[in-house]
Amino acid sequence: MALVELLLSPLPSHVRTARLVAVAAARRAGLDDERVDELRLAVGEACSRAVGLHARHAPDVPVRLTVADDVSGLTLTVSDAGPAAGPVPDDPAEGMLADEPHHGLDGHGDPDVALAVLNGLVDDVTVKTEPGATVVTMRWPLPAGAGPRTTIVAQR
Amino acid sequence: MALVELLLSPLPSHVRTARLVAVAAARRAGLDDERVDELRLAVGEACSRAVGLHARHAPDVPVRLTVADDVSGLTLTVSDAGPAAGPVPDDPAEGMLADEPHHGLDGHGDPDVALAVLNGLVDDVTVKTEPGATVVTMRWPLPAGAGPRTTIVAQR
Amino acid sequence: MDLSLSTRTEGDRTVVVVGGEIDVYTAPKLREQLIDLVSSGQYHLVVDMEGVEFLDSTGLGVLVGGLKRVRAHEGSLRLVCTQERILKIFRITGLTKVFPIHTSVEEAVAATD
Amino acid sequence: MDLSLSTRTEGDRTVVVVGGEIDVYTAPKLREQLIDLVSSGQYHLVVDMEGVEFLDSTGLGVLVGGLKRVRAHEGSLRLVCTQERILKIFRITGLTKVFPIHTSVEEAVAATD
Ligand SMILES: Nc1ncnc2c1ncn2[C@@H]1O[C@H](COP(=O)(O)OP(=O)(O)O)[C@@H](O)[C@H]1O
Ligand SMILES: Nc1ncnc2c1ncn2[C@@H]1O[C@H](COP(=O)(O)OP(=O)(O)O)[C@@H](O)[C@H]1O
Repeated sequence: MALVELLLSPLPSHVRTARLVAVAAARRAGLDDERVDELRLAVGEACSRAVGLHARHAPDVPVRLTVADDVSGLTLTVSDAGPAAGPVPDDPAEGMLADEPHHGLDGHGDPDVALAVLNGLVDDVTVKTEPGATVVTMRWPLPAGAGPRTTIVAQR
Repeated sequence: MALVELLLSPLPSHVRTARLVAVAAARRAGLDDERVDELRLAVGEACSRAVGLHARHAPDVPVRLTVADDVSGLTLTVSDAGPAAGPVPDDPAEGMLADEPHHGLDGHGDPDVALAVLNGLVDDVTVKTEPGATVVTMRWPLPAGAGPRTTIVAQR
Repeated sequence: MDLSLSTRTEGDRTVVVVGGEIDVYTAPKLREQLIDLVSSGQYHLVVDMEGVEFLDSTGLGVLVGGLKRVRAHEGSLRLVCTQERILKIFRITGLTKVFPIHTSVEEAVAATD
Repeated sequence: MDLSLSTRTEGDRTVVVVGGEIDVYTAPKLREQLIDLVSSGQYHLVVDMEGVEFLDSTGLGVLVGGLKRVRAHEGSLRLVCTQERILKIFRITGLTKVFPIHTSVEEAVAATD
């Protein structure tokens, strides 16, 4: 099983690095372009959420992303050490409108809205919470025969 | 200090992921394009070398890349758990020509040639070897005032 | 891809053209821009998102923040967006009910509802 | 960027046009290609590297392997490369002394030294 593990100090720019890594691994594994777009956003949400929580609550602890692929599919996990995730809001819009105007002024978004986007976006996502820790696991099936692309054109 | 740590199971495709991560971090840190090209190749050499050694000697142990930047510059390390690096060959070409024809047939290159390229390419590179482990450390100074690029054009 | 921002005035509306990626890394710049506009008395904003390549929930939060600010001055914040990928995120979060979303800047500038 | 390979015959030479990235991930494909050519009796090879965007030491190793194979049959392996970035890697490793490096396919095909 091919495994990539990325540990990131909680900085916004590192969310981009996480997206890059996940997208590269997904392309390599043969995920189709539409799913890759979905994955890019989903990984971004999971990592922005985790980075925001660490920046506020555990600035010295890295956020952890793993990407693993086997024949059955691609599995990504994002683990944080922030306060456990609350329930996914039913109506994120309402919550966002009700927030204090200074909300999110530290540059980080609302972790619950990120979870709501994740849930709405990804078919196979689980959020496992323990006190002071959350692991988001996302899975995408791979098309049969998917694999690295190499173009070989031989004209003898 | 911004830190990214990447743990990779020893697969050739992961060398690409490592290059992607290092290049993204270097661009973000403001390294100029010519140096970014140098860094892309250098990180590739260090990681190909480490991945090849792990694939042969420690397939279950991940290769470790770290990228850190502070005001003074960008520091990358690649750590492997293979046999300690030998001295950098004086004339890599000679060694390559002398190799058995089946050499490198496992798809991995010659770790010593990778080191020779690294040494010829990067001004500030150190290779620290212990029995069964090697850490390659590369540093690039950052241009004064370097930083993330964001374009703001306001025409009121 | 970084964020690009430019603003222009059309009648009583201020059009903010956004391009590139609005994510946790670039959203603060967009927030600043919206705050600056409101501070300088521009309360009727049209945000043209046609050049946006990526938008995450942090970006949504900044847009909602802008909406709350202009509303405090009886203003408006209209979006221009026809990209399905981006619209999907507004739908998932229920924000299609909150923002007027138009298919062109002309339409948004002309709108009065 | 992936590797692209195409081959054509020019007189007694076989021209291999390589594009994209030759690294530890794609080098095996190039090795296969070179082995196939030699197995099928083509011993005078011209490798056109003008479309190569990235080359690492694994790629160098594959080219040297190809050279050794054609030499075993009194053949030749010539490179076409004018890109400074790529030439630098040949210089660092001393391989400029080992490979004839030409500035165009025509020159390489015509060369007999
Ligand atoms: N991890 C990152 N952190 C911050 N900025 C990044 C990151 N990755 C990319 N960027 C920024 O986004 C820009 C575009 O990135 P990318 O599409 O990877 O490269 P390019 O289009 O220059 O080949 C880069 O120039 C860089 O400034
Ligand atoms: N980590 C990786 N492992 C394997 N292949 C990769 C990796 N990263 C990129 N690639 C391959 O290289 C191609 C080009 O990559 P890249 O330049 O990042 O993307 P694009 O040009 O499609 O925006 C991808 O389509 C993918 O097949």
